[in-house]
Amino acid sequence: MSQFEPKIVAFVCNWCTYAGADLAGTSRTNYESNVRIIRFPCTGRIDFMLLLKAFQNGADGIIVSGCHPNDCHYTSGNFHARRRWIVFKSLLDFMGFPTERITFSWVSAAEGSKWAELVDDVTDKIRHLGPFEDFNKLDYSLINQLNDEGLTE
Amino acid sequence: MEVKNSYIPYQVRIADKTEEAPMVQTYRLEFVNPSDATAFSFKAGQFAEYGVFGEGESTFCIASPPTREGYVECTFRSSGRVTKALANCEINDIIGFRGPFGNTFPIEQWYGKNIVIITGGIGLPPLRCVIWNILDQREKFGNLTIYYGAKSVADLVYKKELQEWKERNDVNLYLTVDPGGETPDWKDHIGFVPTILEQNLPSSHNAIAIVAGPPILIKLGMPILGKCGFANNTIYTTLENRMKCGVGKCGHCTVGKTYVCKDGPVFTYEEILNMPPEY
Amino acid sequence: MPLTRSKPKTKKHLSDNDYQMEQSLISSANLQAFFETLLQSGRIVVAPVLKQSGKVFFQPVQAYSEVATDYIQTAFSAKSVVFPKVETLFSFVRKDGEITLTDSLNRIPETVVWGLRPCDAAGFDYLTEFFLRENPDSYFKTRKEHTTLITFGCKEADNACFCTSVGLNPGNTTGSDILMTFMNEECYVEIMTEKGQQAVALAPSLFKASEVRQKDAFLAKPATRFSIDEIKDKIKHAYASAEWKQVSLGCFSCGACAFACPTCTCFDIQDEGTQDKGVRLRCWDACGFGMFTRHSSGHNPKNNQTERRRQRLMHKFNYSVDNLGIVSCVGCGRCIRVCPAHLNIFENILSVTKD
Amino acid sequence: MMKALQNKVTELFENGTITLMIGFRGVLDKFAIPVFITEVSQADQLIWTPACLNNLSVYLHKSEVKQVGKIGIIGNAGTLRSLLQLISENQLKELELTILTINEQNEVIVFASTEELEVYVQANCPAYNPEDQALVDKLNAMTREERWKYWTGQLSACVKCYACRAVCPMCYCSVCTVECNQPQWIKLSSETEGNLEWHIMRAMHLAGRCINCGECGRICPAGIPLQLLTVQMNQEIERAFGGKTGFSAKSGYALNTFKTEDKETFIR
Repeated sequence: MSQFEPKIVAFVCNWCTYAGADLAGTSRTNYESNVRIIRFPCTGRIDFMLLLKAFQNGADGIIVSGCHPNDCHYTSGNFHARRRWIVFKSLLDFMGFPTERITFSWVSAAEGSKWAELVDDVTDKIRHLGPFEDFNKLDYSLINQLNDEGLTE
Repeated sequence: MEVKNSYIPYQVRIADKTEEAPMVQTYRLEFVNPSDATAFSFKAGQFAEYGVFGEGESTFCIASPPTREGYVECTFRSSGRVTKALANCEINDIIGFRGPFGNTFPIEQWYGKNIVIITGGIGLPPLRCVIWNILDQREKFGNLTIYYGAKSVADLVYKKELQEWKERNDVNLYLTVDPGGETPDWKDHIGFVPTILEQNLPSSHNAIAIVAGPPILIKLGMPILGKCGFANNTIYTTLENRMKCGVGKCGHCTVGKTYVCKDGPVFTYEEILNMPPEY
Repeated sequence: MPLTRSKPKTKKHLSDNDYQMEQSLISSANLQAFFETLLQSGRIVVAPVLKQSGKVFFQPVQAYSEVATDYIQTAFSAKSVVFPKVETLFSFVRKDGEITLTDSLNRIPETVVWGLRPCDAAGFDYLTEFFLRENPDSYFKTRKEHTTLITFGCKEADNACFCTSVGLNPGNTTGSDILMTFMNEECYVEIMTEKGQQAVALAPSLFKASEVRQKDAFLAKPATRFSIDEIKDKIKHAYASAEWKQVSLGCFSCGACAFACPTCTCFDIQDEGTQDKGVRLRCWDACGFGMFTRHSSGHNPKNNQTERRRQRLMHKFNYSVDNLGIVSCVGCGRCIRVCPAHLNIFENILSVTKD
Repeated sequence: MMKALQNKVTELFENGTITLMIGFRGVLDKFAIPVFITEVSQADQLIWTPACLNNLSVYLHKSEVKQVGKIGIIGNAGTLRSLLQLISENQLKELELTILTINEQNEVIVFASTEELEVYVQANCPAYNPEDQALVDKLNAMTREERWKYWTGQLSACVKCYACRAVCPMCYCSVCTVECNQPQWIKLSSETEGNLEWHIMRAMHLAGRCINCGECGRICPAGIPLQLLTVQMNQEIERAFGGKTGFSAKSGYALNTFKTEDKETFIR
């Protein structure tokens, strides 16, 4: 049986992590090719809905990465993003979403090797976790199926 | 008895695609399987739901006359999600077509009468079907007067056909553009359609009138026709309301107790008057 | 030159039920056995279930123990069995320029709805009139043919119930296949249709013959709030009443009343998926929403809450009477209980029709 | 106590401070229904009972209510905190309306200034009600899979009637993301996946702004305890960034400011 190859989607900021990934490429460091990179002007622009959309369209793991604090090209984009990630991660965790499938990180333009390591780590972790099917296994019954287990008194 | 599922569309292929005005397209559609083409028939004034699978459905009138066999045409402006997806379709793409829906203009009752048509912007396509229907059997009708205007010269739809109608001697066409929309070599009228109508009042003797287009044109045009002697039941209009199902079930198009898709879209001014002003 | 238009065929009033077939008796103990026979017959049995939130919902059940017993009314009506909140009209696949459409009309299961109230059953009767009389809806028709309705008369009513004001009563049989009324230790069973007979025929031994009995002593007596005939002709000229603004100021423009209502039939058609593979869905919609009538040009014929709430009440008590000949409200009171502001439909009707 | 309220409102009408009073009146001797009083004679309809739970501040966004002129509003604990949060989000100018409440000693209070309102709210209104706190703690004690099963089970019953959005005073966007269909951010159908997306988006847009009046969970026709989502959000924000919502007229909004030294443990 062919080994499960996870689909990883990376939301990266253009000035630091994208440049870091570029550096990893030009310096010929090879790393897992499961990652699909989406470039954003800044981590502050990465909307939490995009992460949900990625999981819905078949992503098994997500990397969100941008400039280190105080390095942001727009001075405060990553600070806003950090607050948003703290709140969003706690909401997903509270709703029982497997938040270990989302990895947040800071990768600067000089850290090509850190980027390669990050992608290898995440791909390896997701390969163990297996494909993300929680969304497809949701019940589609036509009649209201409100089930209550879990919070019984 | 076998109930026809009114939500499964015919599959139609885009045979021709012409750009009428900025963001306004006309599609000529042919049925994919011939048995649909022979079974399909419609009358002037009816509309249909044109759907792009995966995006949704939109409602426009059938713009080609029933006297022309083998194809249907529709004209639309791309403003919403579905119409933008429709505009991106290429020739030979397959889209969904559900219809014909709604009632019709009583063209048979107008034999021998003079016809006055007042419309604006993309209100012309539903009436183009009526105009060609009349021109294809021109001898059965009195004289035909058309008042048509748009925001600017570029916004006029069916430019070739407008030219053709101008040259015909059995049609007198008042063409106008809103003030400021004219181009240097524009020779026709300048002004809003209701003002041009007031400057050249049509005679109401043995005549019927059709007003269609944006709600503002209906609300302004009808009283003017009333003033020059048109009885309320000789003025017709086609109402545009939000529609989804087309068969009088989904409730979007209601004006009072009337379902515009099932009881309309063609109404006389008399019926419009005793409907609540919700269109 | 009058245009061609279908004249509304007047239908008998909701409460006329001249097609009673036969009656019998079943002991309360045998009721559970009858329920289990229905379960084993392979049908999906939908019954009211009490939830932790204290509300009761219709839901497919696997055992008699799950069925709620002492409740007045469920939060949502059972219309989702025949008119689901989301229904796939068809699915489509586009492969190299060819499109194949498949609808799932042939895979609709046999369903029994257990524990309806007489007002819900009358709601099903209205839905059948609305969906099947003109341009019949094949999805509704198939689901309704596969559904058997077993109704229980109301022993008690709360102050939001007003079925007696719209020509119904807690023992009404309209729309039900079987109507059961608890009488001390037994259940008086009225079998109304062939479907009801087929259901009883699954376990005939549980039923005993019985003479026709009077039910009134065992049924609730909800107060009558208005006379429906008086309202029907007064509402004709209530459109311009100044009360509409005052009545709808409290309305939040949500869809709770329309989605809980057994007789609200408005829906939206939406596509999901991509242009290569997806589904066309029919989902519940409500005239209370601002987007319901908004044109893509932004023009909205009903752009404030007064007009939308007026549309809802006029449709139920006036337009439905003109179009189908019957009032499309069954007086179940769900819209009062479920409304976040507890707007009261019969109080509003009275205030807009007072001269 | 209700007589005192009615007299105070009559007095406010007579000295011209208000031309519209938003309050409660009793209906069917069980429900308390919001009422909009424009004449002095109607003031005797006003009641004040434990059934007066609606958060009336949501009506201040309705254009039909705003054009009536000088507005008076009577508020329970949730309403008062919402008014403070709306003032801090510049939706209400300082005291363009007359705010009344009734305290435990059944006295009618009319707030002269926002500071007086802040003092009263800080003294009398709890941030979270105990039952929600207990349910949130119980949910946090469950394993991830159990929480996922619980929330997807609950949200499968959501019919997208949007009552939770309609009753929320903080949901005042002119065009909600749900109504945008280019792109279709949130699936329109009320299947579980679309409901999950909708409620995650709603909770995120209310994080740090919601004042936990609990109306969304109380009025949900499907009985889903939606208020737990925003109680968890606000407690997380309080732990991570400090500050409570709805207790000051200048509390601002946690997610549109930042501190360089915000702490977190999961960013690599």
